[in-house]
Amino acid sequence: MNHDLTLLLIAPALAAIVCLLSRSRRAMELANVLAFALTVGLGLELLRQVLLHRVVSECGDFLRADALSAWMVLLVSVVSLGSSLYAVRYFRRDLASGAVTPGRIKEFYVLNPLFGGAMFLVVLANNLGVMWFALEATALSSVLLVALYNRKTSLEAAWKYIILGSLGLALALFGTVFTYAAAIRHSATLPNFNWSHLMSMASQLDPRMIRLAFIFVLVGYGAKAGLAPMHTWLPDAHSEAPSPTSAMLSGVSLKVALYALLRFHILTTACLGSSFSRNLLLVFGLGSMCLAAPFILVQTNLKRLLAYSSLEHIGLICAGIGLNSPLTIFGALLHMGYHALIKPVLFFSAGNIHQSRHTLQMRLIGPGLIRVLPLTVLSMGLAGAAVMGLPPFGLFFSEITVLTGGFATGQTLVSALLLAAILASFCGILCQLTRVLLGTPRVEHVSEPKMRGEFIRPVPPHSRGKNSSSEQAQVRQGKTTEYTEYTEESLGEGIESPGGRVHASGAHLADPFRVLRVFRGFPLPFSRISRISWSLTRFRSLRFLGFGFVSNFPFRVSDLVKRWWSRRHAPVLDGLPATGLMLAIFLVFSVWLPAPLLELMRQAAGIIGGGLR
Amino acid sequence: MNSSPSDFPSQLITLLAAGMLVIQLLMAVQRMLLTSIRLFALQSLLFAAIATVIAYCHNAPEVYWVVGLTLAGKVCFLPWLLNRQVRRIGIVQEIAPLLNPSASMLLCGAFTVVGYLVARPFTSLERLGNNTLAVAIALLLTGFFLMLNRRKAISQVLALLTVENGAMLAAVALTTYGMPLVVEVSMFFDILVAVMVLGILVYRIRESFASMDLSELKLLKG
Amino acid sequence: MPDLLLKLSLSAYAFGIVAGLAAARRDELARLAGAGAGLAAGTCGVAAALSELIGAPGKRVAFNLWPSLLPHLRLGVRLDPLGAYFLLIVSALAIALSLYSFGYVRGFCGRKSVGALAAFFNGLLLTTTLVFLASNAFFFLIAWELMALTAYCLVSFEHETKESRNAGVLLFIMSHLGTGCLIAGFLLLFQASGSYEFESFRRLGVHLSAGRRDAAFLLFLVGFGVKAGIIPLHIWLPAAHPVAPSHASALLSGVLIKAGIYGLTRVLFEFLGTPPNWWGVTLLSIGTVSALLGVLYALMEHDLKRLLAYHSIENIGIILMGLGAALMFLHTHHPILATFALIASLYHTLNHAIFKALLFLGAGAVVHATHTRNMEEMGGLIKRMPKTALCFLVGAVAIAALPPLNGFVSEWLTYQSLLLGFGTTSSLIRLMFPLCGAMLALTGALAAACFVKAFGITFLAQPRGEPAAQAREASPTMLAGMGLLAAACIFLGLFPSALVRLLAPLTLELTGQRLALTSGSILTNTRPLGGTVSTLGIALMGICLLPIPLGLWLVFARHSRVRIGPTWDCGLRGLTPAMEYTATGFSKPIRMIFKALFRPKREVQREYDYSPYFAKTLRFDSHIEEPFVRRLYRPLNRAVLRLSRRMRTLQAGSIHAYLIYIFVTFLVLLIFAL
Amino acid sequence: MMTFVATVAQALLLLALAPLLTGCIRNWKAKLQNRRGPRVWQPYLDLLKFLRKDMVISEHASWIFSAMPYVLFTSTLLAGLMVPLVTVAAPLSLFGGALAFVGLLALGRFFLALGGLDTASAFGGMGSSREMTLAAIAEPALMLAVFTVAIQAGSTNLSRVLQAAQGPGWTLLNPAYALAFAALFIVLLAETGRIPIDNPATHLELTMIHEAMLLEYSGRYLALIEWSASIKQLVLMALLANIFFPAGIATEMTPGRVGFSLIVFLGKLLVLAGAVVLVETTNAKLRLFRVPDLLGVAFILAALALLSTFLFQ
Repeated sequence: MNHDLTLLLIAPALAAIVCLLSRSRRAMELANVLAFALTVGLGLELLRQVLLHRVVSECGDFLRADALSAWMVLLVSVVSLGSSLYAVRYFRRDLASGAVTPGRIKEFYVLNPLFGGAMFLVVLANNLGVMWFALEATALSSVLLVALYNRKTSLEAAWKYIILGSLGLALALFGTVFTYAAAIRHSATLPNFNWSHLMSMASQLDPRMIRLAFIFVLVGYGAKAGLAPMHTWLPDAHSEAPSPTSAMLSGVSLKVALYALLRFHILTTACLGSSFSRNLLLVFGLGSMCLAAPFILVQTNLKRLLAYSSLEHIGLICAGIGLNSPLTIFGALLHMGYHALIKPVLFFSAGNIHQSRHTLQMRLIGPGLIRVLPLTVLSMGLAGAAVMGLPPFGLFFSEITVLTGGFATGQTLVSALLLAAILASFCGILCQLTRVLLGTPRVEHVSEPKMRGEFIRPVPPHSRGKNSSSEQAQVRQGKTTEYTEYTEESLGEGIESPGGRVHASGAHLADPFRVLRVFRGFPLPFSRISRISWSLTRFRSLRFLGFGFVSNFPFRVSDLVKRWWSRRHAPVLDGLPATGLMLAIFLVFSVWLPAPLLELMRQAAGIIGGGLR
Repeated sequence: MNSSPSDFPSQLITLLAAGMLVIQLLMAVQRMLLTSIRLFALQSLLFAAIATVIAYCHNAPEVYWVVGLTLAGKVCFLPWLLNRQVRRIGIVQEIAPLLNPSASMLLCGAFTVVGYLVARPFTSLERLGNNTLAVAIALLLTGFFLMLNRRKAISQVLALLTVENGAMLAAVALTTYGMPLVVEVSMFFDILVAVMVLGILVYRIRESFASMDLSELKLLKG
Repeated sequence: MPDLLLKLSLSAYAFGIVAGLAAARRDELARLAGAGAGLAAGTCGVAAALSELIGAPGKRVAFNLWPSLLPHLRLGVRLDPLGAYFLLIVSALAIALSLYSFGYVRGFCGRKSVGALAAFFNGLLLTTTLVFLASNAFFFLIAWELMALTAYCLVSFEHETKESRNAGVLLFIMSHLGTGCLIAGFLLLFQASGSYEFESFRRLGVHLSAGRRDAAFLLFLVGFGVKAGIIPLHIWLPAAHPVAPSHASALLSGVLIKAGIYGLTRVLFEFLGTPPNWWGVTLLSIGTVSALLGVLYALMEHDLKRLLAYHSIENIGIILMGLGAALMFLHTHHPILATFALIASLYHTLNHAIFKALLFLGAGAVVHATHTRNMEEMGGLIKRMPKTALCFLVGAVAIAALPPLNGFVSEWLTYQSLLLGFGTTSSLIRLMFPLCGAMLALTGALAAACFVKAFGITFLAQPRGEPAAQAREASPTMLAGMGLLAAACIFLGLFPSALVRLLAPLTLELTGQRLALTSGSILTNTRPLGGTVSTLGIALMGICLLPIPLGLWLVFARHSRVRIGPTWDCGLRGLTPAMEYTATGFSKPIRMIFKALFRPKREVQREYDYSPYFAKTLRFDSHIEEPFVRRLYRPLNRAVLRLSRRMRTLQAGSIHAYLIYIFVTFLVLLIFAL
Repeated sequence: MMTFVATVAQALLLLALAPLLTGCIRNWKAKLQNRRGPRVWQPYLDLLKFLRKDMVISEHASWIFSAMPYVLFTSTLLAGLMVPLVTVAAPLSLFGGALAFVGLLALGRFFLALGGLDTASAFGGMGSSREMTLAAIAEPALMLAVFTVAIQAGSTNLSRVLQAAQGPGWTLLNPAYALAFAALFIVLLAETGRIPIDNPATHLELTMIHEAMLLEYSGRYLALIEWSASIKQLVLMALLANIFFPAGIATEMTPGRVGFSLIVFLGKLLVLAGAVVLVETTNAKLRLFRVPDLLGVAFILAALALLSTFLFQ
């Protein structure tokens, strides 16, 4: 007897409980990462089983996984793992800079696995009502994550997210009820509300009721999936959430909602024949794509830009399914996967940028970010190129697959429109990213904040003063309004470059234990190194007092260690490992798709396409 | 076991459903927040009454669960929670809708008509009462409108809850016994958590914005 | 054998990319690796191409680059004559450019990442090669996009300047819009054939309805035309080519835009079948307009590299004239003439690649030495950089289509094909041929004028600025690169038969004809004695005639002396560089004559003390804006932005508005969809 | 062997005849203007004088400056060898027809213009600029006229054109030819730097075109340049004379035919020279920016010629 599916739900739940009970942040981090690592493993196991048995069900058919669910499980687990890995360093830095309180971080670590777990439940639940419940649960668990920073804007975003999302879900509830009603018509007893059961009696469902239900569900789940014009919460929530959550929202949460919609789509198609629901999906998909392009073109906020790009991609996926040929559905699923893998990279990079520049306004970030954060820019650039649909990145393949399918089935005009929309948003993203990433920075800012050197090295007080005064002088000069605005903001937050590094290390000087805490979560050898080097730096502070000879020898060693480390790991920026991991996974899958995955997607496409190949 | 529309339980259900709609319309013109909350509680009570009628007349003991949950949750707990929140935050009671009462009344009437029009093809599918589905859809549309028409965060939450009531009514009307129990329970649970989460948000918004006026939430544009 | 050579070549490029990235921190190593890889790859590529073009028609080289990622995607590489010919072009340039780059990139050492430059450069070479070798449309599109991507990287390489950032974006956007058209075009073909393989597209035109065929033609014309830089889709070209590092500019202008020609040739001659007449007419007209406007705008430039970039537009126009004529001949079922015109345009393709690369390399050496692209600050460089000057002069003579160099040969072929076209039809259309010929003549003469200006202002007379006076000769490897290309210009000019023979398998494949146009060193057109030329003969004869003036010298002027004196300055106190004719001045008559076209904006500011005749300072500012930019692109851009901004107000921030959107959508769906 | 002899003979003819033609034109022009004018053979004496004189070379000049006269001279002479003068078969006709002819003239002009720019003098640059401009706008008319003829003959090979003209199909009154001739005549004026386009006799700096480029040349370089200018003029006139009036040209290489042909050729040249002189004396020099109008007329004429081949075929 297998408990794969149950475990998939239990692992995150357990992690949430652990986080709730635990006081150690490290334990919380570990719980999150482990739980999702476990789910990745379970997802792979599920993949194997689904390929073997086609359908896996547990708990008396309460949980059921076919190829489509398995595909979603894989995506959700990988993205969740990535973002929980990223969250570790992200929140440590946030904590160090004072952007969040430990309580909030705990909130994150409790809610994050719940969010992930709820998504698992969505894709595994067989009962459509439970699926609805799970989707509501994803909304409820993520809304506090969106509001995590407790800024005015994030509260606003959270409010819009929850209100519009709940309203959508209320509509979806109506739709669910109607579907149930359509099923109940022919059975005297309480029918089974499982999707698989409904599918088996699809031809007996009441067609008018199903039609009505699909409209409700389309608007309802469509709102959650971010289809235009129900998408309005999307840019707000995605841009205001902390980056790991943005990644989850954009990477998988949208797709999970779309998954729910797809289940109804499959049902409707089976009941009504193909054209009704697919045409609606096509219209909404195309609408979303067309709407996204102009917003991308004139966007000023980096994360909102990414959010609109998600809108475009979700539109493409939706339209691909709406085109309803085996190839387009396959392409749409592939697109789902690639987009789920690459969007987190973008949001992680945006998070890195946000943390070091303390703004997401692109005119303040750029130009010339490449000089300031070369590695982040690299990941952002690669991911940006991917998300624009350039080869050799996977999204190009999936887009072309969708288009090919569209053309092959003779839906030339619609496919051409699709192509035009893709091109339009390409132009927007390219312009925006070039403007931000390339060029010469207006002011020299902090370099890529490396973990060790920068945080550890204490700075003599007099240089501190000098730096901040020069900073103030710069503010007073304030050549351009933008610049002034930027520095003022940075002063307000008290942790900003150019004096930013100084502020931070100054704080550490006052509270050495805090520094230790920053490093506490590292794998053992490294944390030890950091500890050692901290103790050595204290000697160095003696040197400022005139005791240079005392610390002369040990300092050489520590410098050596540090130099060795920085040569090996200097580019390792906070959050970059997770970013790099996701990027690597994406790149690998871009050039190499293992056969089981292909088979899985083919099966999933078969499920969506109904009788199609 | 279709009940003919003329038998007593059915008529009773129709009456109660109409009552829900009337309460909804009252909420549309109501200016005081606390009264609105009470109206909502009343509406939920009516719904519980419908469920009781069903459970009793159709001999469906599991529907008592629904009754119980509704009574506990929607009639008692949620109004209490919202009430407490209102008092704790000290919100100004005035709701200040965007449209004036007569206009909103008119619109709500229009929405009710739309609801009837939409539900007309499905009247034959209803198992209980006359036009309960139409009432449910009308509840949805007017609830939607209520959300549109309210500036205050809490009143939007209330509107959302009435929409949920509509959904429950639709469930009962179309399926006799409501949804499967697991769904009912999870729905109830969801709503509960939703209101709590919304409460937290309302509290935080109140803290940050120093007001509950949603029209001030316009920082995120473009 | 070509199989192995091809694989070697591709892997050498790949090695160049990897090594460049790996040696990102070590400039010297990266320099060596990048140049070495390019050199090796180019050599192998040339060998592979030649063995395909010369060797006996045996089994085609075809292999998969990478195991298939998707079921319908095959990364197939295939070497057929057309591909081999373009492979020859790119590989030949790769050799020269890599040699050059070894010396050239030293200028970037310490300032920019030489490793990245090497990687991008080899990447561009690799992707361009793959474009020519792709055996199916999917892979072609991948290579095509990658080519645009690497080109973007190279153009934006010096991204510190706004100019180069904007140019990169413009390049990429235009190119991508073109790619969109290509995708649509290929998908139209796919619709008919059900496969992406080029093999399945062969002669597909007959299976397409006329409307689809025309749509496909237009899509391909726009798609490839953007890349080729035809007017009015050219605006990215003069912006992008100059700002790249010079060896990259040479590659962009020499090969990249030829990818458009390659695509057009492939699609029009292989896939779409017998063309309707208007295709040829369109192509011919576009070619003529591009040629003429290209050279006119080039004349107005005083940025050396921009000038060259505009000349690329001109030469693409000339190539397209040949292609257009060939299409018209195909329409009237004159395959031999079509073959002849095709040979003309393909010959010019190679020629342009070579002399344009040479000129860009020369310009690069000059820019490298003087740190400016503005010709008005150059001058007198022939004394400081004599070898560079000589190479540039060879390129200039070649591009001006003067005998006996290669530009002349291909233009001669183009003229001949246009003249031959007159007899192919009796409709009024045939007047197009000589008229286009006349325009080609105008183009050629203007190009000569332009290169008198370019060479004269840059290299002759006194230096106009301090950097020009301090310039130093280019490094030996740079000179070697230029020398190779100059030698190629001369070789291709004097021995056209060599190339015409190479083209035979190609034309056999595309039009089913094989033409022997040469007898000895004499090049003839398709008719016996219809027209002949022998550049070798001209050159030899010229050398034979040279004794006459030399003999005159010996006979009469043995005792005369040569004095070095100042240039006559009207009796003023001495000639300053400021008195020299400037590039702007040089092109002034043409600017005046074509005023209606250029609509120059001029601005004169003068300051004087007491009389306007004694100006203290004079500032003259004249600039020209292309009508396409002014009338088409800028308004379009503005309109799109305005629309986008207006759309943006939809996301007004008010939750009530958002609720209304949902509500309205919902109601509409309820009412209409139910 | 025959070709070799013909080549040498034609080269000698060109070299010898060219200054004479220049002399004639100058002399007749003076006569028409009621001056005595230089002697007809004065150009020979000038050339001899220039050849013997010392040279002054600008200090700014480079090797381009010195190479230019040789390139110009050789290319002009080469072009001349491609044009049939007294026999139908030009010695180098296989090496290139009308297109190579135009190309070689352009090559000479290219270097001439570079030579003008090389000395850092403003006049040289001005001359180069104007020369290249005018040549450019004269080129389409020239080509179109050549095309008209070439299309009629079915070849761009000049000997072949003349051979075709010997056939029965050719008529003097062909409107296409008449128009093409008119066009080419205007082009001739432009190419040889004649009034109303350029004044060969002026040394007023601001009106000079051709002369401006030569301002820094002296001695044997000047001689070579002047000589090649004369040759170019001769060759262009020969082209006009022989293509449009092919009567009397020798089709075989017998001495008698060749001698007769030579006399006819000289006669035709003199008539053309007379026409040039007439135009020169009866017209004033045009402003520089009026010249394009004139050349435009030439282009239109050539286009009409082309159109008439279409209409009257």
